[in-house]
Amino acid sequence: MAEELKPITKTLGESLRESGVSRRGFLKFCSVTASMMALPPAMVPAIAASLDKAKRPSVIWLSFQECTGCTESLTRSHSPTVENLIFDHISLDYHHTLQVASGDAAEAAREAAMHENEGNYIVVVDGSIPLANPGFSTIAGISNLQILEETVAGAAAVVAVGTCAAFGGLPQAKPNPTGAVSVSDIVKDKPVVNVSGCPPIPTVITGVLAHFLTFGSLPELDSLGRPKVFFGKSIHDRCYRRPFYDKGLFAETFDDEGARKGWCLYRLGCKGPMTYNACATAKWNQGASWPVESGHGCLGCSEPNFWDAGGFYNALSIPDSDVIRQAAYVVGAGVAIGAAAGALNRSKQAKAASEHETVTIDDLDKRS
Amino acid sequence: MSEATLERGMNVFREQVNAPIASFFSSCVNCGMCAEACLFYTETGDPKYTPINKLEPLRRVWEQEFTLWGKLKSMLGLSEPVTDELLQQWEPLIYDACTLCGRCSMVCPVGNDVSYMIRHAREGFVAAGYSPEGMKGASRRAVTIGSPMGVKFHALAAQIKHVEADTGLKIPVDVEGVDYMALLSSMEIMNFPEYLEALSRIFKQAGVTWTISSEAFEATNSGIQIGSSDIARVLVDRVVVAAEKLKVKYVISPECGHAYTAIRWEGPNLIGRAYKFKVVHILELLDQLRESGRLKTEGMDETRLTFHDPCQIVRKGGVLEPPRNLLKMVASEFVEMQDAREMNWCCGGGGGVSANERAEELRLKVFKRKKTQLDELNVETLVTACANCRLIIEEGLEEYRMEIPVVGLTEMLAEHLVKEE
Amino acid sequence: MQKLQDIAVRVEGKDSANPPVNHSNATPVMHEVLHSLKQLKERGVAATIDLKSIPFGPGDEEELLHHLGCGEVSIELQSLGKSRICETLYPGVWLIDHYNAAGERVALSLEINRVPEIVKSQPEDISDAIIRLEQQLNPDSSA
Amino acid sequence: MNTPVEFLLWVRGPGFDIALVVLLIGILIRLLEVLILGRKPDYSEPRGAELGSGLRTVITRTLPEKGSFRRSPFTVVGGYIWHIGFFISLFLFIPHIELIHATTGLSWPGIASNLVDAVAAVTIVTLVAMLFSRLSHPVKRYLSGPEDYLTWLVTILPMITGYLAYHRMVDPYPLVLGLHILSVEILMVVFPFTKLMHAFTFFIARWYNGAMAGRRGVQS
Repeated sequence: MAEELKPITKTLGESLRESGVSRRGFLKFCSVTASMMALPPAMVPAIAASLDKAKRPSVIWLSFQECTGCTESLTRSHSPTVENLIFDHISLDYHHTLQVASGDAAEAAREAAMHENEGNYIVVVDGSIPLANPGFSTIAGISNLQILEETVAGAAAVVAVGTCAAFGGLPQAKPNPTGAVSVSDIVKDKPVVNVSGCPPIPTVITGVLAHFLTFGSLPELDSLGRPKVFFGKSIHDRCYRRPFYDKGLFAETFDDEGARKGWCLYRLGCKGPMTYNACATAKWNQGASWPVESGHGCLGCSEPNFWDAGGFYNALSIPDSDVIRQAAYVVGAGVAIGAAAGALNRSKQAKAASEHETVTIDDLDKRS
Repeated sequence: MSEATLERGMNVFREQVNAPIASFFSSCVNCGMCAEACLFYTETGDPKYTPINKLEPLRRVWEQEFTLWGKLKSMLGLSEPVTDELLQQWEPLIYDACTLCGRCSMVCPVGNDVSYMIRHAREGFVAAGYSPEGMKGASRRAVTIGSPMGVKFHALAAQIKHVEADTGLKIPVDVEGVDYMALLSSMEIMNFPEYLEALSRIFKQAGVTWTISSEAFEATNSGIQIGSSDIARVLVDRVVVAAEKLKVKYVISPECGHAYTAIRWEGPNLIGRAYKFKVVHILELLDQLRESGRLKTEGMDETRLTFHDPCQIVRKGGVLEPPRNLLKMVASEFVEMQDAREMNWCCGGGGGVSANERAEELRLKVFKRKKTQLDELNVETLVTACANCRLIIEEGLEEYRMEIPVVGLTEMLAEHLVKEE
Repeated sequence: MQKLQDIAVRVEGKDSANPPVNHSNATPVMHEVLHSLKQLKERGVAATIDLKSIPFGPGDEEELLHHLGCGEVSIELQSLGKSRICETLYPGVWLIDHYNAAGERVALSLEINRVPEIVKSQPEDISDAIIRLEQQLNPDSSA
Repeated sequence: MNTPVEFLLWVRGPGFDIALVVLLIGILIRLLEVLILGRKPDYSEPRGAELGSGLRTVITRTLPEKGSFRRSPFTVVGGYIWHIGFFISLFLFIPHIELIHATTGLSWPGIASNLVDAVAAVTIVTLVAMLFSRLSHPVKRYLSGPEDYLTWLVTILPMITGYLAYHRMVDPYPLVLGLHILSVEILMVVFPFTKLMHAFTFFIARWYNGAMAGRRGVQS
């Protein structure tokens, strides 16, 4: 039994060669990986050198308050062969949806993986953790919080996949009935990588794993714990519709002339300017398209609180004030107070005039 | 006997705050550009002479009593009140260092009429008992004797006799029903009797019917200078009563700057009604006579000369073209100063400063401005149309050892009158 | 099931009724290609541009590939799926188009080089080839 | 308000409402306080008409009198640059026009964002220079009190935060966008209670100046 669970010690290079992949094929794999990690092509030789020696890491995937959309994103829309290579070379030891084992056996697999790879395994989390009542979400009778704390204790790093795990997501949306929190709200002593998005872009998930596999370390992160290579630029800055924004050409409705001509969707509530993600380059569905290209504004799904950030069809920087509609009242109040203040001034002036004591040449001096 | 008190002054300040003043204080952003328009700043470099700064006491009254926000601030004890000490400290700024020339009002980018506010602020200073001794004395003499310099009618009568003897022309006194009643300034009576002579000769030639009133011959108004409407009203009233008694159509304001402001612009508002006569400045009248061909001159003065615009007549009086039209009749080498007409620099003695002995040193210092203007032109003669300017400039020229004769425009015209056969 | 790439996406401006929509992201890439080509000539420095990292608008990629065209050399690799490599109309500019075993594009890049690196036989593969060839020639010596 | 997005939502929601109400009511109070004071009738015989002269001065005072320009070129030129720059940044930047469009329905063409960016940079530099001038010029230093520095601060803050937001120099973006909106709200709240009101009252001040001079036959 212990023999079977022993981690595979062969490097990625060795195992690829054994399965009959030529060096040329390996190089193709490396350039695809570089592209996936959004690293410049000049990095390919370095990637090749690292991958050659890369060891297979153990991955434990925990699912909490989630919708399985993140797993769907990862598994459904993939370019199988190459990414399978990544998955072939990580040891996905625990994943509710994907693993064959169930019940006690499943939990035993998790515990075994944790034990065998103490200090070296990666924990991937999708879904938020309810704190209001641990009973809101349990696995095998164990609360999400407990599982997370237990599992993370021996991990090398945590990858919070999806906006729920990264920032609390939908469960945390007002009024947050379950008291949902993100992974980084709980895990403070391990590196946490947030791969936000609802769902996250599949190649971004694999890209982060590939980075860990390749370099044995985590990529550089932004202030929200997201890998800079994918989240370093806003949707707006990379949007092909940006020139229309700069020219002030906006679609007003989803079926007007501007919409047909592909003008900027800012007025339709596009959150591109405040959203950081790789959609504009990575795109979705094997590069077929992405929301803005298909004519709908960005929802800002990779940002914290995006559910509560006003309406999806209201631009975020624009005050949703209805004061203008109530301007009559405001102006009325202003005029009323102003008129009162003005009347006070006038009566003060008049009072002063009525109390005026005529100045004569006899009272130019001050008696002192 | 009543006395000046801070309370009386504060009450008067409150009376003065009106929409223009409130809009001016609301608009000031302390850009400091008015300083550069004021000769008291440009010639001393002392920032306390910045025009808008001279209004700090009135500004406080406006802010603390006429704005909601200011009332709140003073309730919370966040603002400094107007005190006797403040007024005492500001008195030299508002009296010694402002000639009410109004140049700053022309440059303020937000449009503040600073000199208008100073004129109003002085009302409060007088009522609170903070005005210069020299101006108090002038006011007392004006009210009790009839002239700030203490000139009584018998002194004028003596001058009239001299002029009549010199010219052989009769100077009409207290004649009813004529067209014009001429006013004189004490300075003209005492220092420049040439003016009276010039008037009689010009009017004779032009066939103007005129008179002098023995009851109200004095044009100057110390009340306007010290800034007391109450005193100014007494003085203006004398002129109005006399003019309406003599049933003249016009009252002629003489070659004196603030006299014109007093009788032309402030007078009707002091007595609270329009006059039954019109007020013309002597230069306006002469220009009308020139236009209608009744003023005939001969010969041209060929010396290089320039014209000093008296602030109250030109910038604040609107008599811009007449002096130029008239000068061109008799002078071939007339040149304008660099800043002329409504942007001219003050002589330094207007707004009562000339009556304020305490201000003499400062006044002579800031005369450098005029000196510079004259140096730039290198003229042989300076013409002006205000007896006060004339005296101040003569003093200034003497101080700076410059030998440029100063001439009154009316006299100059009289000298070129066509000799009658 | 039909593949997503097969769904006909009509790019505005391709028909004569509508003027072409130029999202103008192809032009900067062409400039970069030109710059890299000069570098290759003057200093012998090769370069690669990952076209998947460019925020192309609809039609931009097609426009770029149309401009580059296909030149004298076409190479097809068969390793972990097919790869099409061709020299564009501009010698020294190679289009490298990687597919996976399912026939889906997994990478697309331009390499500015005399010969793309991936076309060259790799030392490891050559060593392997020597071993296999020796085995072929001396089947007995293999232990 | 624990997260930047919540902060942003507050400033663009209740915060903006409060600021707008204070601004509108405050301006009306200040204007009425001034206008209702009125002035006494003038019985002197006018030489010129008040209305036209007043209106002319409202416009002509926009250009400096040439002597003043010679004597304080920095104040004049600096004043022009930053006022114009501020107005370009405020009213010709497309997102601002969008904001006005969304709240009032009014709209007008903007100019290229990178041009606004350059203008904003010049404006900020000029405002800093104006502060140095205020601190060093004897007259300005003498006249200036806390209010002058406060108004300078609340004026430059929206420019700086806007610049930072546009260039995404502060992370995360909703925070800097929120700070930008907040700085504008501070400006809106401070506006009616300070000399920033000159933006409205200067029309009145110039009119009275021009009218009173015009009555005497002088174009001021």
